[in-house]
Amino acid sequence: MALLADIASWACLIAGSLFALIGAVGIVRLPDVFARMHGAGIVDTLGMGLILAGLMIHEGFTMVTVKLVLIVVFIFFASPTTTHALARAALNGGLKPLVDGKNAPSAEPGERTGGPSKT
Amino acid sequence: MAVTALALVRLRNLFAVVMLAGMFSLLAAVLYVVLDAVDVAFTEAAVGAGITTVLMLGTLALTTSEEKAAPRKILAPLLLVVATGAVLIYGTMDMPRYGDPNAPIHRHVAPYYLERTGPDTGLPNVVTAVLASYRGYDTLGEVAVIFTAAVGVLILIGRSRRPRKKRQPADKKKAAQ
Amino acid sequence: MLQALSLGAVLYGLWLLLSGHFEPLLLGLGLASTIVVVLIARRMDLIDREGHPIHLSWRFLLYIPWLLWEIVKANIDIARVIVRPRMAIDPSVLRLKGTQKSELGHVIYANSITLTPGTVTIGLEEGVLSVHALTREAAEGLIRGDMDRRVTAVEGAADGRGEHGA
Amino acid sequence: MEFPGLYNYWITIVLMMVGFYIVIAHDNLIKKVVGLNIFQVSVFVFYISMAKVRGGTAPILDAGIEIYSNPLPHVLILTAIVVGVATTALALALVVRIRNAYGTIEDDEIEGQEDDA
Amino acid sequence: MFAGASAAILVTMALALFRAIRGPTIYDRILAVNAFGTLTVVLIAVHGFLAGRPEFLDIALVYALINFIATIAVTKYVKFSHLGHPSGEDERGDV
Amino acid sequence: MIFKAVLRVVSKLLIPPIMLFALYVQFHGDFGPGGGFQAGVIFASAFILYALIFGIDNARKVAPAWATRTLLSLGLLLYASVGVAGILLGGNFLDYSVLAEDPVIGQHLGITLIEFGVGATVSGAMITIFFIFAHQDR
Repeated sequence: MALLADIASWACLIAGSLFALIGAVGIVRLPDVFARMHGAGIVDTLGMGLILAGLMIHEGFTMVTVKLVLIVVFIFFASPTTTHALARAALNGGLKPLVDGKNAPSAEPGERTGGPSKT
Repeated sequence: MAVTALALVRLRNLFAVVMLAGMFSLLAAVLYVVLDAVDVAFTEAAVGAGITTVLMLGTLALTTSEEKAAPRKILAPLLLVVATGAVLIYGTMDMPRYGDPNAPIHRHVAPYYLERTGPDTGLPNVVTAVLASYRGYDTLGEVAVIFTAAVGVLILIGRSRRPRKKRQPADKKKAAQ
Repeated sequence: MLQALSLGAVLYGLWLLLSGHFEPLLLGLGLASTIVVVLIARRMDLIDREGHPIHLSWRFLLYIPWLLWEIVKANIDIARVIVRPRMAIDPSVLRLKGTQKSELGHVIYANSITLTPGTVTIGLEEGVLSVHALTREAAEGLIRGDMDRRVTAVEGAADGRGEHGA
Repeated sequence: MEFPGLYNYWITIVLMMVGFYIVIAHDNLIKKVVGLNIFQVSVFVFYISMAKVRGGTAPILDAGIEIYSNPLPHVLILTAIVVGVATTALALALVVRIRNAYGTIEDDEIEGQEDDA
Repeated sequence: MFAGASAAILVTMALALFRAIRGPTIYDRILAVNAFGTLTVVLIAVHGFLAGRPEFLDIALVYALINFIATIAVTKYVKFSHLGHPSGEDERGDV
Repeated sequence: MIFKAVLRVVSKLLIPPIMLFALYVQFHGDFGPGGGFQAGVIFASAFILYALIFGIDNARKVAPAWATRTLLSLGLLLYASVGVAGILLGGNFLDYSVLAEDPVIGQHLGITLIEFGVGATVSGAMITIFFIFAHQDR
């Protein structure tokens, strides 16, 4: 059982580190701000979440785990909010998202005004 | 960390400077955690990244966010800095080694604090005990300094700026002449 | 009033979770702190159906696992895209209409979209969301409207009584 | 291990000199304040690194731990950081005030105006 | 193991730092600093385990919090060049 | 609603826990890292967040100038009066052992009060400074 928990926590840590690295590579490689946000999103969600989850599994059920859970919850609330604020600021600052002209689906399929309303 | 600091030197855009200063403070806090100073890291976390950045931004908002020109007189300061640094590094030759438990600093009052905190105050956090109890006078002074600084800021820019704003164009004209 | 009480209860629970010391002094201080915070929050006008949405807590708890699974799937997709030497990205901006009734529902929807890598909400105006999608798959996943339906379902029971957010 | 035993001081000194350079070489007052902050942080790091004892842990008493780092520098720096932010605020207030009085925050331009007057 | 994770985080931080220094636009820098802050939180948490005294997660929690507030402040500044305006008084939208 | 939805809702959710966390840090400085200095700053940052999201004028209504200035002064006063209380009870200035029958409890009480004074001063100072900086006209 202990072995199982160890393996799980290691797997989480490795996967989390990997995702964080990939996200950072994304932050460096992607072409514009709006695209880089997705890279940062990977770091913020799965990278951070998996590493902290690995730590939680390692720790078992104690005060430390409670605090780790609080950190994760807080970041899950805060991260999209800051990303959203940043995106709005960037739009406001005159940056236009880079869109491939020929295959941008924004025109026809994106213009979904109805949606499945449930009334 | 040094890279951040060096980048700080180069950047002209003050806004980026402030952002990098925030990052610098983050790195400093990580360093404090590594060096076992959790209380200090806590303070740096709360102060350095948050409040200082916000205050700097407030100042930038009130003034300007672009440095006018890169410094022209580079050589003399650089020489001075390198000389001072060399002297200081020479000075460290006599310092105790990193992490040496027999360094003078660890032999004076620290063992007393570490031993007596438990029985005297019943608190596990020695830093708090020393801060508030053994060195209470110091902390009183620090609190007074913070109070004074807040009052000073109040006096300096606390009042409404409106009457002074009118004079500003005249000042600028004078500067242009 | 009910919400203030429940906020107080939640905060006191948070205090107990954080504290881990159960001495009378600290429990009393915790109670005092909770009361102070609730009073300040009332002064700040934070306690309403948006600031403390107790009415959708249970459904929200059911929503979280689904969202987490979506996040994991999307993460793997995007990570694969980034790692590939020739990044097969296809950024696009689409406009979606959220079918939620209150602004709170819209916010949950927008944040869920942002939290899923590959899609970022870059604007939210009166229920119309502008979403920046990194890849075509991510965009199509959103257009299918799965998440939209689920968030609406989370909000489901919220209407009926006095609506603050709308 | 003679040589690497001192590297913490050297890092400190490099940081300190960077801060010093910013303060003396740049004319912009906000940049000077940032430089002072870096200088300040380097002093903090210096103190904290002196407090570290090899094999020790943070000075929060716990059963079964024998070696703690020195708490005294931590106390000094803890208060110094908060005082530092208060004084930074004061300095920034002065900068704002100077901007209002002179219309610029560049040191040489202020001096130029002083000479004109 | 924890050492490996912290090494990976450090590399990630270096990459984010690169973006923050290079960043062609202000927004790139903000984004990088935000990611950097999150990584710092994780690094502090991992270091607690590495050093064997994981009780100090309060610091990481404070970090997450301060990072959020600082980023909001920065975006607000970027949009308005002023911290004081209430959001939404002007028609340009707000943060 | 004049404010943008995402930020408003999230900050409404987060501000009360932030303030509670600040008070937690304040009163648990004895046991783990934390104490008055940190707590004051975190408490102030909760107010700063509120001011950023809802506007400085609304924040001023919640925490008027006299309130923050009183807080600022009261903290220092509390600190000093704990010291004076030590003298009155027969000890030295800032000697907490005489505050209670048992010296250890006296010390604990004294430290808690002192930390509270520090926290009040720091949070008052930070809120005051922030409001001044944010309230300026350009």
